Amino acid sequence: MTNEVTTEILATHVMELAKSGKRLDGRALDEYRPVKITPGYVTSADGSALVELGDTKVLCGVKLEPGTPYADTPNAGTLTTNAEVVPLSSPDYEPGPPSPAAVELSRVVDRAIRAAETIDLKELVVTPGEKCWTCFVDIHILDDCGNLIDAALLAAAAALKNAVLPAKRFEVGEDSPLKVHHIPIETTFVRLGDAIVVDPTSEEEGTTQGRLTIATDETGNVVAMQKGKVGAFSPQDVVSLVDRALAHGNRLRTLLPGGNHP
Amino acid sequence: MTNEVTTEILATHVMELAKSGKRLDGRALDEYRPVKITPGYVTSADGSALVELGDTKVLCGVKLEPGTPYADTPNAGTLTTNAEVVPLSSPDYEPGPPSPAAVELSRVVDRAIRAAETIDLKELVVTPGEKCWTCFVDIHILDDCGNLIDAALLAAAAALKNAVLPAKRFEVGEDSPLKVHHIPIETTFVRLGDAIVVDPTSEEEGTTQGRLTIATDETGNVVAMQKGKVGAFSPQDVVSLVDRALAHGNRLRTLLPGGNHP
Amino acid sequence: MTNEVTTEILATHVMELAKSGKRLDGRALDEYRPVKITPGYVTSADGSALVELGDTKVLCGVKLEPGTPYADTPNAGTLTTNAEVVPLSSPDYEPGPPSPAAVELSRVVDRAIRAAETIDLKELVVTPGEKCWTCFVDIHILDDCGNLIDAALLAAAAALKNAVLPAKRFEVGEDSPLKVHHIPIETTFVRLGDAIVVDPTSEEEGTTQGRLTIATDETGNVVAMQKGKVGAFSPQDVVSLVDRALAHGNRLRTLLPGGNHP
Amino acid sequence: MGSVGAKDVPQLLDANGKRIDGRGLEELRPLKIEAGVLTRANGSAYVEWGENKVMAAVYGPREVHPRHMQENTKAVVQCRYNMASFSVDERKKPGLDRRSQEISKVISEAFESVLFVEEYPRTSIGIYIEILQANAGTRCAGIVAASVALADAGIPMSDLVPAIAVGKVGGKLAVDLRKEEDNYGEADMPMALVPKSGRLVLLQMEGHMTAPEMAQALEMGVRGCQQVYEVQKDALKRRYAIQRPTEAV
Amino acid sequence: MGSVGAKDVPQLLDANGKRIDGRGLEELRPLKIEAGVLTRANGSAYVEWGENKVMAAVYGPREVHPRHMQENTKAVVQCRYNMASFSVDERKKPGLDRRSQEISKVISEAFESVLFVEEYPRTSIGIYIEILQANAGTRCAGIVAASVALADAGIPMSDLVPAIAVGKVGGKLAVDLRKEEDNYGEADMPMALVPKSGRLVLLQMEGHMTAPEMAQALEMGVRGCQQVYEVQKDALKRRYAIQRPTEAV
Amino acid sequence: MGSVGAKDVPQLLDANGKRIDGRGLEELRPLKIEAGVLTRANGSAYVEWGENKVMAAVYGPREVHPRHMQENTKAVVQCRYNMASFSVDERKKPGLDRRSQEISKVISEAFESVLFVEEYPRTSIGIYIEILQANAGTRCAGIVAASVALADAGIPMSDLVPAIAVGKVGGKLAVDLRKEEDNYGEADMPMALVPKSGRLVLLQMEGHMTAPEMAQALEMGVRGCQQVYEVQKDALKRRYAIQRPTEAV
Repeated sequence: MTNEVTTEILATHVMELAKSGKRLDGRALDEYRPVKITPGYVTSADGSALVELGDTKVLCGVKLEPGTPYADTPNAGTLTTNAEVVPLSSPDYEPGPPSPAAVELSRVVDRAIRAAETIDLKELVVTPGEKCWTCFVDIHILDDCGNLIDAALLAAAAALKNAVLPAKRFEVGEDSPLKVHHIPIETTFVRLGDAIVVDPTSEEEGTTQGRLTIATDETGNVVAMQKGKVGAFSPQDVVSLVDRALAHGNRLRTLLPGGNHP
Repeated sequence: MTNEVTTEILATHVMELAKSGKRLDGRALDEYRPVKITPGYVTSADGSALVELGDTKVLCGVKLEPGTPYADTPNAGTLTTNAEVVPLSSPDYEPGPPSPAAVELSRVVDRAIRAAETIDLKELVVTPGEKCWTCFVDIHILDDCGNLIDAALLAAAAALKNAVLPAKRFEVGEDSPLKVHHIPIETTFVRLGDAIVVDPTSEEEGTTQGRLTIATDETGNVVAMQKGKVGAFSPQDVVSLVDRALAHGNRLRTLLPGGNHP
Repeated sequence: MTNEVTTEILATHVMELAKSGKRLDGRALDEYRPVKITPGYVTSADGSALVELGDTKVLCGVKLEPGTPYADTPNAGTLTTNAEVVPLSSPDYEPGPPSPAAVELSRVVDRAIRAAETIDLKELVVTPGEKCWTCFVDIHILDDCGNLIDAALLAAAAALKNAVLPAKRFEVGEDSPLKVHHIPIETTFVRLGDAIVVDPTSEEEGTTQGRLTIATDETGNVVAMQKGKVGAFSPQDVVSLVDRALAHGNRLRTLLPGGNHP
Repeated sequence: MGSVGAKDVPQLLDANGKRIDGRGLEELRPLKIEAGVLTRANGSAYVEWGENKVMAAVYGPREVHPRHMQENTKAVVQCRYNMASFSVDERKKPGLDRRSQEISKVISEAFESVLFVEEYPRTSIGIYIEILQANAGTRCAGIVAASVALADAGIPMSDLVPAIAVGKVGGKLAVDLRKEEDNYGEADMPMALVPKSGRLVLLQMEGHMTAPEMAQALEMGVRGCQQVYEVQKDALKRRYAIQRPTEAV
Repeated sequence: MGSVGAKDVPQLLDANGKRIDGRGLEELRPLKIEAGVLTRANGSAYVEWGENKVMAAVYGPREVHPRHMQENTKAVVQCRYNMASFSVDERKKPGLDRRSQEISKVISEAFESVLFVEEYPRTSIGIYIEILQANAGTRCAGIVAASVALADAGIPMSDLVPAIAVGKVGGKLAVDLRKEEDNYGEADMPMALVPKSGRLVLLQMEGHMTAPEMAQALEMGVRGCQQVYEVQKDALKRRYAIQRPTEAV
Repeated sequence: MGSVGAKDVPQLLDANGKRIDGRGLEELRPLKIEAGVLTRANGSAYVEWGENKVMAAVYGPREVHPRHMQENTKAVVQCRYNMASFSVDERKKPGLDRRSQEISKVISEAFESVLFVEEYPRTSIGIYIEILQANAGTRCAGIVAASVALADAGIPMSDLVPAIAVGKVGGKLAVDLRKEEDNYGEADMPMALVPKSGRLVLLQMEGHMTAPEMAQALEMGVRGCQQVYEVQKDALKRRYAIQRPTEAV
């Protein structure tokens, strides 16, 4: 009961702040928390990056291994994106199979990488129909202080830019950097009453009346979207959020090692 | 508690009706509900049929795909029967792995198809020990108003009769109808006190003191049986139910597209 | 509640007995229960043994089947040890995936077999990198009256000594006995206050303040150890228990068919 | 969008700007809805939309199982979107894969946005969608069916929820994609609308669209949803027309 | 029945009408039963029947786990029939496959038919059957063992439950099939009898039988069950004989 | 110990008795510990030990889920040791394999031996260890991190728990093995010590050691643990030093 009461009080407070253009942590409605990216954090991976988005901490490791192309795409390598939401990351973790939120997180990040054609799967074929590289993008959530989606895709993008094809280890040639073609950035907004804020903290996520994630690439395209949580957005909301997302995307992309260009 | 009381009252009522040769829905003790079979209901399957047995609705789709023979039967294709009891079909569904009743349903239908030699698995071999057709008989329960077993086998038999080997899609020759050799029909009885009624509704199933399913083929053989639920049958009961099952089988078989002959 | 009270009373009693050098079943602190080994108990296995350690009953069956070497050990066959703790064996069984205790049991037995090099996996290769024998050591717990670890490894060792490579069945030559090189024996101790007793019963296991298992081979080496349960041992404890374990190992090894030598 | 490394890519628009099945860019596939098709469910609906065949059932408000998922201040909305193994070309393993789990989640959230969940604390409302035959747009067809099933079950909600996908094929925006257009087109954007409020409760997108294209696609989607909405209302009218005489007996 | 596409089919009846192991058509394999073989279980029994080796244990009536499976008006009977991985020629993956789940279900129902479950509401009676070595007829051997284990546990029931399979080999009906007869015969029909009532609580069948054959097979099965019943009662007598002196001490 | 049938075995000790990375036999790899690195957890610590990178978090004492695991007389200590899929050379499938389950069990028991669990009945203390980068000795690094995280969470315990592995390489005993030494050495013995009592709460071993070697290895391990203990205490001092000024504001 206490829990429900305090949740209610916090929600009301967050909403009233938003009405007057303010947020719990003092940010402007359209302001991200500080971003810190540490590429190459884990040397056991073929590519990796630790991303800190405010207090949110996400680690991504990329592994490249020999595999077999799918029967219906003999000329393409394969890509698997997985987000592990481990009990270390928040008190809300529940044991059992991955929660719907964890599955959504994996899929939303995966969709942005695929839709943006971040890597060209055709370049991962070794022998058509027989041998290819399998690219595993594994995201490990360490500290969930809100907005896992944006942090996870930043980590994935940085880890892919950092990755090396370990051809030597598998005796199929010399090592070479993994080619990264486009960099998708996801920008997540939540509605708090009439206000719509970017990069929500976990407190703001608990209060939200709808979440919208917009993935954009460096050419000015929207490549993926995901509305989540209970709540609704008008088409006009979406149009204006697309503009905000494009601007955030361009700025965040410059923070990646190697800058705005892939 | 209410639930247990109403269940108890309904059970008593069903039993008393049966004692005087009557049933809740006005049928005779040895009468089936109306049967409607719609073959080819789903075009994404290689064979399919929707079966309506009174208000019970069951959809079967057959899929044929290239596979590998089992090591101990190199000269035979493979057959897999699966019944999906989905939560859409009844308020009694429980989440988790398939219930014992769902597993029994799959296996009892599978057993009848195999024992009757409905299809000749040897005809599904392409290259002995190497390549064969895998036949998936998938049964989707849509509305469980009782007697799923009989409805499911009717749907499976009609779907198999409706099936085409998609040789062209897999580039192994021209399409041809799947050969169906024998048609098993399952007839299910439940004991209500001293009476034994055929084709039980879900209310009757909730009251039963034993269930007996008898599968017969068009040559007059019994090919499979399954006693289920708490309760017992005397050998004399079984002998007389075999006769009733043979009669019902012959009639139901005529309702299948293509009639009594396979 | 009653349960907790009686558990408490039994624990106190067991501890007080131990303080004066006594045990519930009259044994000395360093005395094993009677051991009975029946090799070849199950003819469907390629090797088997039933072990009775007091009232504890454990059955092990070894199966040898053709398989493929692991990529990183092309010159070795494979070994899999699994302990099935089935609900028949004790009232404490809980449904679901294997309990942590069951997983530990499998792994502790497996570790002793591997570390002692009981069988030489290189001798199980048929064609390097392509074909090998897979050795399954399956342990079935029938009656858990304490000290499953020691009983399980005794059963595994006896079953391996009893095993025959079924080359004929798989058409790869003539049958021959599986070569057993070293015989590990595990000796398990539990602390009861200041006393440390060997071969605990289930009552003693419920009371324990720490468990230590020491596996030794016939050459006088310690090959594996596992401290388990809540509680602690000093390094001096460990040193003296190693001596006790070596002595028990030498005696128990003589009870195996074929005696002390592999 | 699944075209990477695939063998043959079909032409999606002909010289006259007609689509692969002859439709215009804003033309829907034939849509048929029937309410009240199942006996055991509290509400149900069947939808045929082009070559999609979808069944939806609603159970509740009822007790929550397992109990610890119960919420003290509202009903729990549990949607399960499931594809029959034979609903697609290559047989699908039975059960919910990750795609189905994600769709189940976003549909649950879409409906919780229109249901008066606070009025049914400690209960669950189960929404079950079975895709029997699939040809692109199944999540939209599922929402359309579920929405009618909820109404058929008599569960109060602020509005029916029509849904449609808008996509980009051969460089042009088009509504209600079919399979080839979904596989080889440049973008796919499913959406679900609350007509009375004009707001979207479901919105997903994958592919490539510029900001102006997005604005136009949203408008086309809203118009498409309005058409679907009429068919939904019509199905419910027919359903009530059938029920009334029966009740009069 | 598993003969489709197999390589060699053995001859199941010789010129003198004797079966592959020399038995006559109504002759049982050697059957040995021992009650009270396990310490932890409330009741137990071990059965050797031909080359089958089966252990059964009974726990209960006791608290139900998980709690929500508890029933207010009766005991829950939970049977688990499980095969050891090494009990068959080709190693079986540990755990319950669908066959074992089905057998567990029909055995649970068979025993619930003879147990006075209404006298133990809110409890469970666990019946655990482990097949240690298998050679056709394991479900019958399991029922025979479990039945003695239930008696050994002192759980009241209306009667012991003997069981046997009747089959068709080389065109003739025969009881208590062994592996080759089961694999290559024309029919297999396991049944479990309540001798006092003359009724069957388990009955399954697969293969081909005419109606007259079925009638005859049922009669042969009942006679077979009567023989098994005697061995069961004898095992319990020996068990009680052993217990009494011990208790006197 | 995983060397059976492998291709190349490296030389683990050079002519001067130096190890593969130049260390002496009783020399530890560089060890860095930072406490209080996570925001959501009640306590946390990060450990870099040679090429191991390990994060630990502690939650609790808090309510037990699922409820039936609750104990009336003490807190339940639940440790979960998990390896990130990219922490090892060949990608590991996500989730707990049997090795991780076993390690989780023995670490749980080690910590329950020093925690005052009777003071927190009906609660759980969750200890979560994530191996982010692995190079032998991860369970010891995990215990070292978890121990500091428990202190950071303010959960009373009788002592910090340092841990280290002692092994045998090239015929000599050596502490704190790295990957090649673990793979190709003759023995590996991880242990965890309670310095105040001088007792071991975790002890495992695999390989070959004589009784005198074992005695010597235990002594080396105790000395190694003492060194680790100092680094743990130092990390906590730094943590408190950071917290105090903040609190003063």
